[in-house]
Amino acid sequence: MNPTPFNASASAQTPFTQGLPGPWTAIFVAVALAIYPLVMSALDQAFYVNLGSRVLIFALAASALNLALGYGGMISLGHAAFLGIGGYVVAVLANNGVYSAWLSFPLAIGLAAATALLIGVVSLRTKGVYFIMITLAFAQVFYYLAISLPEFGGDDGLQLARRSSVPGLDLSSALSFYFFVLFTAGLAFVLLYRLVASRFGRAIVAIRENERRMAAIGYPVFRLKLAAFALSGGLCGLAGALLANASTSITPHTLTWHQSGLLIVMVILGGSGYFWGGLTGAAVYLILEETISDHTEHWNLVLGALLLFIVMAAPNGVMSLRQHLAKRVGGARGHGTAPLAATSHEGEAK
Amino acid sequence: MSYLIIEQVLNGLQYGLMLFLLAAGLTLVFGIMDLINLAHGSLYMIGAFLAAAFFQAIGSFFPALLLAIVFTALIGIILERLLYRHLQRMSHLSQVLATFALILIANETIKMIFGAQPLMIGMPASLSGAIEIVPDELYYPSYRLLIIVVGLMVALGLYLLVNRTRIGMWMRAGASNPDMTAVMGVRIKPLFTFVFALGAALCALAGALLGPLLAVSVGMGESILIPAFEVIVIGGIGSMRGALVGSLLVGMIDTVGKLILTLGLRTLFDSATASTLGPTLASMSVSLLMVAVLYFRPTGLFPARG
Amino acid sequence: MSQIILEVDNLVKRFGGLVATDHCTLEVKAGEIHALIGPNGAGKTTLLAQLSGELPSDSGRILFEGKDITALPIHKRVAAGIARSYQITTLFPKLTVLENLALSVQARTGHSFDFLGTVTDETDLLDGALQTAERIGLTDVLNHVVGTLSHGRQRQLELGMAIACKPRLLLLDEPMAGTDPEESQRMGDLLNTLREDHTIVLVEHDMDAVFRLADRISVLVSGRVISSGTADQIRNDPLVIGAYLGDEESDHSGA
Amino acid sequence: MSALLSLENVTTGYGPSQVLYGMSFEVRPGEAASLLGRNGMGKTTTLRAVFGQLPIWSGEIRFLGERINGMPTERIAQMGLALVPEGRQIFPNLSVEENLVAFSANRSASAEPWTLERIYSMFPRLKERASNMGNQLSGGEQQMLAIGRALLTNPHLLVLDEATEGISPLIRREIWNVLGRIKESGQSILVIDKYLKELIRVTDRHTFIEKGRNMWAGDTAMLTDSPELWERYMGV
Repeated sequence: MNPTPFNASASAQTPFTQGLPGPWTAIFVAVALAIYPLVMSALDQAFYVNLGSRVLIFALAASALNLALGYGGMISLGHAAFLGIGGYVVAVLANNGVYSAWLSFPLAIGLAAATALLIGVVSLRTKGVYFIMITLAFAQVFYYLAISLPEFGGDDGLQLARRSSVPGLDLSSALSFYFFVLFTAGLAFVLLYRLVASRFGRAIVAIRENERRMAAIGYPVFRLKLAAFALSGGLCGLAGALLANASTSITPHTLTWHQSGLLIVMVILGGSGYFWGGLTGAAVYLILEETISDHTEHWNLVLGALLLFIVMAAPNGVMSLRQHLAKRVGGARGHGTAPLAATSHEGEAK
Repeated sequence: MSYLIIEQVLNGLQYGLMLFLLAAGLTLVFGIMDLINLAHGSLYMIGAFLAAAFFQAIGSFFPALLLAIVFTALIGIILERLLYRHLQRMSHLSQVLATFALILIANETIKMIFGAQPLMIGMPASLSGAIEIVPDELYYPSYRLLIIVVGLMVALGLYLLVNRTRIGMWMRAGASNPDMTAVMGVRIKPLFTFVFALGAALCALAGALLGPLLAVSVGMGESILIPAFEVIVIGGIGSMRGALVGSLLVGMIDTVGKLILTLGLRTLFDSATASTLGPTLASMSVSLLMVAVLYFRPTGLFPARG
Repeated sequence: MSQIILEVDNLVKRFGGLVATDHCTLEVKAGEIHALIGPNGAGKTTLLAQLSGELPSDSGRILFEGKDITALPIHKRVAAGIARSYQITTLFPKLTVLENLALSVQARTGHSFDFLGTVTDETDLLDGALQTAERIGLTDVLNHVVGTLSHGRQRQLELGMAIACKPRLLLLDEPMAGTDPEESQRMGDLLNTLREDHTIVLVEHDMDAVFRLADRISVLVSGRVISSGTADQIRNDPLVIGAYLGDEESDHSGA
Repeated sequence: MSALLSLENVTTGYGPSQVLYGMSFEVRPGEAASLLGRNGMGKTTTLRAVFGQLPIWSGEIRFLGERINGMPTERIAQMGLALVPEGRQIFPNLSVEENLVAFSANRSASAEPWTLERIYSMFPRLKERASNMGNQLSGGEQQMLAIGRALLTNPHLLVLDEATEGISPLIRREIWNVLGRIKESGQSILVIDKYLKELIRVTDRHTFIEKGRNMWAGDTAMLTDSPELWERYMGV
C-alpha cells in the first residue's frame, strides 16, 4: 500500500481532510461571487447587491466562529461580543470624526482579538457546559456596557454619518461596497484556508478529537486553543467592522446572545468543521430569512421549526448533518446506528 | 437609610428565591439528564401567561396559579416525551441549537395567541397590603413575604427530595450513569419525565408568583434565563445546594448592588445617569462574579459530579 | 554502574484528606525496565500522572537526568524526553494510524504554531510516522481508521503514540490491560525490543509479564515504595508478600 | 427443573458488524456457571444482549421461562437478573450505603433475603466506609460494593462480568472466596472471567465461546481433564 496520508485522495476521509476545498472549487466560488453583483447591478437590483454584502459579512463571521467551534470544538455562545466590538470600534471612531478604514479596521480586529484572548484565558480553563455558559456571560458584560454607557448610544446604538473611507475607493455605492467586502472577506478566507490546512489547523482539530492525548504527546494545548480562539475573535471583529459599515449603524442588538445563537445556527446550517460551512450557512440563512419574511411575519417560527427538524434529522448530532445529507443525496445505503461506521467512507469520495 | 437597605435585602431574598425556583429545575435537568435547556425560561414565560389567562378567565389568583402549574407541567411532560428524551443523547451543541429553536417557537407562538401586549395578573386582595416589620419605620408588602415563604418551603422540600428519598437517590444515580441505573432495575424514562415535569412546574410557580409584580410579556423568559444560568454555573451544575447559594448570592448582588451602585454613582454622575448605570452595572457584576468563580473553581462552588 | 535517569524524592499528592502519594521516593536507572506494582488504590496511576505532569505535586521533587522537572507542564516534559501511554486506550479514533502517529511526530518537531504552511508536502512527519509504525508492527494498517482496528492493535498504537515522541523515558500504564494472552505475549515481545532505546517505567497487573520483563521492580503500597529490587528480591521480600502477592506462589497465574 | 436463563441461537452485533453468530447456553437454578473465551469473542456482547442493551437479530433468550428478547433493560432487571458490570460502575455521587440501599428489593421473593446487615458482615470494609462517596473507594472496595449492590436486589441470577479485572492478587483471592460463599448460600451465578484457575474452584459448569459461538460446554471435571481445551480457547 502506498501511504499518502495527508491527501484528500487518501483511502478514507478523516477529520483532517474532510471539507477542505480543492483549487477549482475555490476559483469557481471566487468567480461566482465576483460576477453576482455585476449581474444584479445590470438588472438594477441594488437590493440584491446589498444582500450579497450582508451574506459575505455574515459568512466571514460564521467562518470565524467555525474556526473555534467547528475545527476547535469550542462551543462559544458569546461570539456576538466580538462582532459587536468590531462594529462599535468603527462607530465610535466615526462619531469622533475618524473615518479612515486604515485606522478603524485594524483597531477593530485588534481589539476584538485582544478581548477574545482575555476571555479565552479565563474561559478555556473550563470545559463543556461551563465553557458555553462563561462565554455567554462575558458577552452579556459587553451587552450591558453598550446599553449603559452614553458614549455608546444606549439602547439606540450609534449612527454613522457615512461609510469608512478607503483611499481611491468610494464605498457609498452598493456595488463598490460589495467589492470592498468581497476583497476583505476573500483575504480572510485565504488566511482561514491556510490556517486550517496548516500544522496548526491539524493540531486544533486533533485537540477537538482528543485533548488529553494531545497534551500527553507534547502539545501546549491551552496555548493552541487560545490562539485559535483569539484568531476567531479577531476575524469576527473584522466582520463587525464591515457590518457597521453595511448598515451605517450599530445597535446593542448585535451584542445579544440571540445573535451569538444565530451565528452558531449559520455554522451548523452550512456544516461545522467544513471549510465552506460559514459561507454556505450565512447564505442559506439570510436568503431564507429574506424570502420567508416576505410571506409571513412569523419568520422566527419557521426558523425554529426548521432548526428543530435539522437537529432531529441528524441522529448522530448536527456534526454529522453533512455526511448524512451526502449519503441521502448520494442514494447510498440507509443509515444504521453504527457508532463506528468508519468503514463505509468510500461512498463519500468524489 | 438602614431600613432602605433592609428592604432591599428582603427584595434580594425574594428575587433570589424566585431565581432558585428556575435554577432548581434547570440544575436538575442539567445535572440529571445532562441536558442544556436554553428553553427553560420559555417554560417560565408559558407558566406566567397561563396564569394570566386563567386569572382573566376565573378572576381568582390561587386557582389560576394552581392551574398554571398543572398545565405547564403537562406541557413539560409532552416536551420531554417528544423532544428532550431524544435530545438527551445528543451533543451539547445539538441541545443548544434545538432549545434555541424552542425559544423562537415559544416566543412566536405566545405572540400569536396573546398578542404583543403585556398581560397583568391581579394580586390577591388579602395580600395586597403591607406588614409592619418595624413599627412605623419598616413596612414590607405581604405579597412579597408570601413569595419568600413559598420559596423557602420549596427549597426545603427539594433538599429533602433529592437527599433523603429513594427517588432522589435514583435521580442522582441516573445523573451519573443512566445505563447502569437501568441495569439496577430503575425505570429511567419515567424518572426523567418526572424530573422534567417538576422543573416545569417550578418554572410555572415562579412565573405565576411574579406575575402580579412584573408585566407578563414575551421575552420575559430570556431576561431571567441568563441570571438563572449564572446561578447554576456559580453553584455547580447538578447541585441543589449550589443552586440555592448561587440564587441568593445573585439575588443579593443584583438587588442590593443596584441600590449601592446607584447611590455611589450619584456622587460621580448626575442622578439620571446614575439610575441607568447602576442597574446595568449590577447585572454586569453578576456576570463578573460568575467569571471570577469559574476562574478559581472551574466547576462551580459545589461541584456535583464526582 | 548505570546512571540514574529518574529520581523521585519525597513526592506527595493529596486529594482532600486522602494522601494518594505519600512521600514517595524512587530511583530509575537508565536503560532498565522498571516495573511499578502494588495493590489497587496504592497510587500507581496517580504517581504516573505526577511524573508525566498531568497532576501537580504538593511537595517533593522529580529529577529527570539531573534536572528538576517538578514544576514543568506536560508539553515541556515531553520535550525534555518523557512520554506516557494510557491504561484506557486514548487515541484519535476517527483518524488513520498514520495520522495518529504523525501527530506525535509533529509535536516533537515543533511548528505547531506555524499557521500558514500546508502539511500535504511535509515528508518529515511521514517518515517519523512510518518509522514508528514499523517498530510497533502496524505497517499493514497504516491507512486504516483507528476506530476500526481490533483492541490488541489499538493497544500497540497506544504504545506507538508514546514512542513516536522519541522519549528517553517511557511511562507505560498497564500496556497489557484488556488484552488476551496472545496479545499480551506480543506486547511483551514488543516491550523487550524497546529497551535498547528507552528506559521504561511499567505499571502492570499482569504479574507474569512483570516478572518476565522487568529488570527491577518497585512495590507501591499506600502511596509509598515499600521495596525495590530484582524480581527474585521482590518475590522473597516478606514485606511484599504480606502486602501484595499473598503467601501462595501460584497466584500469578491467569493471563 | 428447566433452565433459569437460556440462550438459543442468538445472533446480534453493533450496527452492521455482527458479533454473535448463534450463541446457545444455559444456566440452571442453583448452579454457578461460567462463560469463557478470549477477548473479542463475544462474552460482553452476550451479556449486553441478555440485559436488553442490544437488539437481538435472531434466536431467543429466556429467563425464568419467559421470553425476554426486546424487553427493556429495567424490566429484565426487575424480573431478578442482576449484574456486577465490568469496570464496576459504582455511582460516584451516592454514598456507599446509598449505593446499596437505593436499589434493594427482594426480586426472587427469597425467604432468607440478602439484607444490608448481611452484606456488611460479608464485607466489613464497606461498613467502615458507609458514609463515603462511591468515588472515594479503592478499586477492590468498589468491587465489593458492586457485588453487594447487585446482591441486595435478591436476584434469581447474579451475573459477574470480569469481576476481578484490574484487582490486585490479594483482593482478587478475597473476592473469589466471597463468591464461593455466595454460591454456597444457594445463589445462582454466571461468571465471566479470564482467571481460569481461580474460576474453576467456584464454578460448576463452563461454556467456551469463540467467534460469537458456543464451542464447548461441560462441567469442571471435564475441563480439568482436558488441558488442550485451555490451550485452544484461552491460549494458556
